[in-house]
Amino acid sequence: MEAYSEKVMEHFRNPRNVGEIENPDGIGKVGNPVCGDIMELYIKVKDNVITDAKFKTFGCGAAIATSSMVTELVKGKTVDEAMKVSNRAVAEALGGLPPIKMHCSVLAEEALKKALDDYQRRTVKKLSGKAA
Amino acid sequence: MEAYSEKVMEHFRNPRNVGEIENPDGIGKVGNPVCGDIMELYIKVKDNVITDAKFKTFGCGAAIATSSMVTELVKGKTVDEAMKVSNRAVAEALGGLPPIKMHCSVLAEEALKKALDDYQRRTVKKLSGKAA
Amino acid sequence: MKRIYLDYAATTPVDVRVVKAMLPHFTEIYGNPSSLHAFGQEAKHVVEESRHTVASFIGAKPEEIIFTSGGTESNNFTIGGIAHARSDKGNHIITSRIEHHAILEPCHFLEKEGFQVTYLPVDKYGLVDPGDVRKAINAKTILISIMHANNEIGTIQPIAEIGSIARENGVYFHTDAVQTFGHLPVDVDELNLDLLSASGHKLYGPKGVGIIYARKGIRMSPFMQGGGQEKGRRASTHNVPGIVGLGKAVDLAKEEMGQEIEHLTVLRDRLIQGILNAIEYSSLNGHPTKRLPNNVNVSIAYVEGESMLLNLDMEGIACSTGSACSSASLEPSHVLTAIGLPHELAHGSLRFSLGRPTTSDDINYVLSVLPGIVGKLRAMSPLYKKEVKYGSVQ
Amino acid sequence: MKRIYLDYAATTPVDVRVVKAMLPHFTEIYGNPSSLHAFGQEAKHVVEESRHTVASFIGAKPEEIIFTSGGTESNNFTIGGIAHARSDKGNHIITSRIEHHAILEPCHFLEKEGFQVTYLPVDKYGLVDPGDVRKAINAKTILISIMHANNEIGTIQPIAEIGSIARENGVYFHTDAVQTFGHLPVDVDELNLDLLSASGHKLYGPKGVGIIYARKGIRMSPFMQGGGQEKGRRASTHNVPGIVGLGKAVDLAKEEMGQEIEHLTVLRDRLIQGILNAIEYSSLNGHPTKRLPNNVNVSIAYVEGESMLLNLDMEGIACSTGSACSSASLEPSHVLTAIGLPHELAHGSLRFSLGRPTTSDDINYVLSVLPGIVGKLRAMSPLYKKEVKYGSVQ
Ligand SMILES: Cc1ncc(COP(=O)(O)O)c(C=O)c1O
Ligand SMILES: Cc1ncc(COP(=O)(O)O)c(C=O)c1O
Repeated sequence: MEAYSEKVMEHFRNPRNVGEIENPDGIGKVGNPVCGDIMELYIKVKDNVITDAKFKTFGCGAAIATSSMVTELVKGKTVDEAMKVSNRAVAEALGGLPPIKMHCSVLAEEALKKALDDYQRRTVKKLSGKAA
Repeated sequence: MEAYSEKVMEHFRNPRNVGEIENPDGIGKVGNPVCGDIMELYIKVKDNVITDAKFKTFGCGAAIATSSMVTELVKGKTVDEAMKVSNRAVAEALGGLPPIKMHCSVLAEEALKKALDDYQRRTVKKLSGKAA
Repeated sequence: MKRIYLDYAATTPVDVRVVKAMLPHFTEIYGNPSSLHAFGQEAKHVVEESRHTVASFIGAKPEEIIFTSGGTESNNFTIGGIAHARSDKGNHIITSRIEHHAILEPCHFLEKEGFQVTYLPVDKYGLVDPGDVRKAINAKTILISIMHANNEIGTIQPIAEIGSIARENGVYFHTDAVQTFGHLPVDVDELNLDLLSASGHKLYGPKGVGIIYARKGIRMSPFMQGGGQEKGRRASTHNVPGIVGLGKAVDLAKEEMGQEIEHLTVLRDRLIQGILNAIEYSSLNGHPTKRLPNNVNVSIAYVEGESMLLNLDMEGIACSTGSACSSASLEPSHVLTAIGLPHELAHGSLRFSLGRPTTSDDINYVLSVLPGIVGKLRAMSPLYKKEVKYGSVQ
Repeated sequence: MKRIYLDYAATTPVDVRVVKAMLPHFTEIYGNPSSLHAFGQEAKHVVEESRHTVASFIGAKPEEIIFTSGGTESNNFTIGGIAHARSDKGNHIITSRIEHHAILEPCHFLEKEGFQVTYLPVDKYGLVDPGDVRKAINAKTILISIMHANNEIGTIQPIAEIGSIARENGVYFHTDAVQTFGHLPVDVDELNLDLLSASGHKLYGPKGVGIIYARKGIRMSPFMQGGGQEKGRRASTHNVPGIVGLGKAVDLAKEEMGQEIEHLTVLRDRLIQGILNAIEYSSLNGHPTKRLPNNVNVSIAYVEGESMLLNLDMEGIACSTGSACSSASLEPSHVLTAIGLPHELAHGSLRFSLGRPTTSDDINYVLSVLPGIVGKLRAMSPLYKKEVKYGSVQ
């Protein structure tokens, strides 16, 4: 295997935003035990801006580091901006990933997209609830 | 290749009976340049006893050592005794030969047999010449 | 930082006495053993001495030992060499699901060429059932290859028994002894072996050298062709320092193996018990007693192997994992799968393999560090949370 | 007794600076480069450093270098690996009659599998005619393998020219550079090479390690399978000290090659002239100038090579011969036969190969000893007697 970058190891050593958010505005759960990586991403949104993001991850060094990085990247971004955060952006922010670990960054992107979708579904629901 | 025995090296270093015999009673020539070994064996016979034996050899260490050894072995032997000197006997007297070099001892036996045959042919000729 | 190497099954340091034995063969006795002159014959002499040492160590004759470049070559050579030399006799090979990839991949390759391969299952401890071997043999079976001890979970197979079944049926029997050669007693006659593979760097010898034992009379297609070395079966200039080093490593093993087994078995069992006691939801992989004296393999539920490994590495402890995340295939270890571990537990495995220099303090250090790491990772793990909340059973 | 090694083409001593570079990798940086922990990553790092050194030495990229166990493996791997990977494209291979057996034997083997192999002739100097290569190419040709310089007679082939013909025709071109790597400048682009073999122990590096250069994009069937090392093309635990040693040997060659070529060329030509002057009926084999700087190969009529070799050895001089008597096949060297030498002269060949430590005194010593040995053996030779008597021409 290729060695991890300094940045990956730094995020792995001190992962940011570990945990769950009570009453989150969006949750994204991806992966399964078969492939060896499971990520849960929680977001809190206020006025269309992501005010908080947390994660729980079962997975390898890259899975933990990408989880940590993606939560860092999206905090303070608008939902639309966050939608544009790609797996490449996560990997780049980490100073690159070994080729066989790129799938971890894909997983992080998917978790984020799912959380954002979840947020949007809830908002629509809330809105239509109000309207009713 | 297997290394040569002490005895082989000793005979190779100081081959006995190198040379030709003037007016020999028997000559045995075997081998050819293709196979890389050529032996010429000369014998002098008196009262059916081999009184002298000499050789000339183009060939490897084993070829020279077996030539040397076979001349030593037959000197003083009767023609009948000499006929029984086998390639194994030559190889054994040399403390053994590497397997791929056993053919050299065969060559030495053949040279001896040829020289003895030659001697016997000449004797028959001489006798029949006398008889005539 | 304290650095503790517990990955001796991956490779060992070379014993300083081995290095010392090798040194003259780089710069002084440097001839090519195929050369006729004194430089060559000196080199040839030490190669043959080493061959003798290795042979007598396993109850074989010197001419039954072929020097190779390592365990992988020995395995590839044996599988391909026997299959191709005996294809007129049959096309069926029996092996197990938990062999090293250096056995399994050549077998897969032979399948493409039309050979038939039976991959025997193992029980939950990783044991092959000799009865299964017997049942699998048919008229076309030309080779059985079952490893002596597994490199991941340490389980030791009933080799003598399988060997006698092979012999009864006139089938060649090979064992991959890479993990046991120099660590456990091996006698080719007692174990009913026809062929055996071993590798230098697993017994404090050098990397890049190995052996095949092939019982007299066994024909094998050559693996490398060219210079006619090793009776035409394995060409290439002999790796003289490597071969000498292997010989010296065997000499040392002969002397020290007995006390090493005792020493390591005690430490092994302390580490196993220590982990099982200190860490909830942890379990031992492999057989509790039919096990390499130096092998500890545990699954720790709800956490993934590589992240434990990296955390241990950050604390100076080197070990290995069967997690998919450390392999290019993204599949967890075929061995852990074969013993029936669910994927989560296969992903959460750690192997600590002990060695001659391992001390009681090293074990204590691991036991002082590991629970904290597991705790930290479980706090991050979405699986742990649920299991603990909903009280699911392991 | 004075001992003079003049068999550097068979193998070289390991340079002390190379040994020094290797030493820490036996006992300190001993990890397995496939391991994820620090011990493994340190080892991986030095392997990649060495790969980089080797690559840049021949104008290649690091990922184009595959580490092997030596020249034989590199050759066997290339011939078999390309043939099997490209068998859908064609089944024809072009090589020469004077290749090393590590090329010829795998080719013979492929012929049994249905491949077609053209063995190009050479001229009396041992040169392949690039025109012959062009003529031999057909629609089914998948590989051309012509050695850079011959190990017996030292003749250097017109590699760049042959390479450009290969390229024009879209055929892969391989060279066995075992005798030139580290001794002559090699640039894979200038020489139009796609593949190249080299071996550590021919350039003052360790035995048991070699390389293949394989241009990016070239597919080869793997040679050893198991651990996935070398991008799945050559499994087995990396021989870290060997690989580091090879890298160091390349570093030294890079610095010292230039002056070594000058130094050796002078000594070579003195030895050649000295022998031809001192010994009647002696002749040079190989090309007078397109020749390895360290190679002297002569035929001495009416005497057999092994017996000269042994006599020289008794005087402390180590050299080699192409005589049949030193080979199991009882055939004289295929190279000497290919350049048209009659059997007698092929049997009477000696190769002196010079090396970095060779001095002018060494050459003088050979020249002082050899004529006496030849005289003694000719006195014993039934061929000499006749030739001299009947004045036959050589
Ligand atoms: C059981 C087993 N077989 C084969 C091998 C391969 O040996 P090597 O790496 O020396 O080629 C190993 C170790 O890597 C092993 O543990
Ligand atoms: C031209 C050539 N090719 C290949 C080889 C084989 O190399 P090795 O002995 O390292 O396998 C040699 C030397 O023996 C050689 O001279």
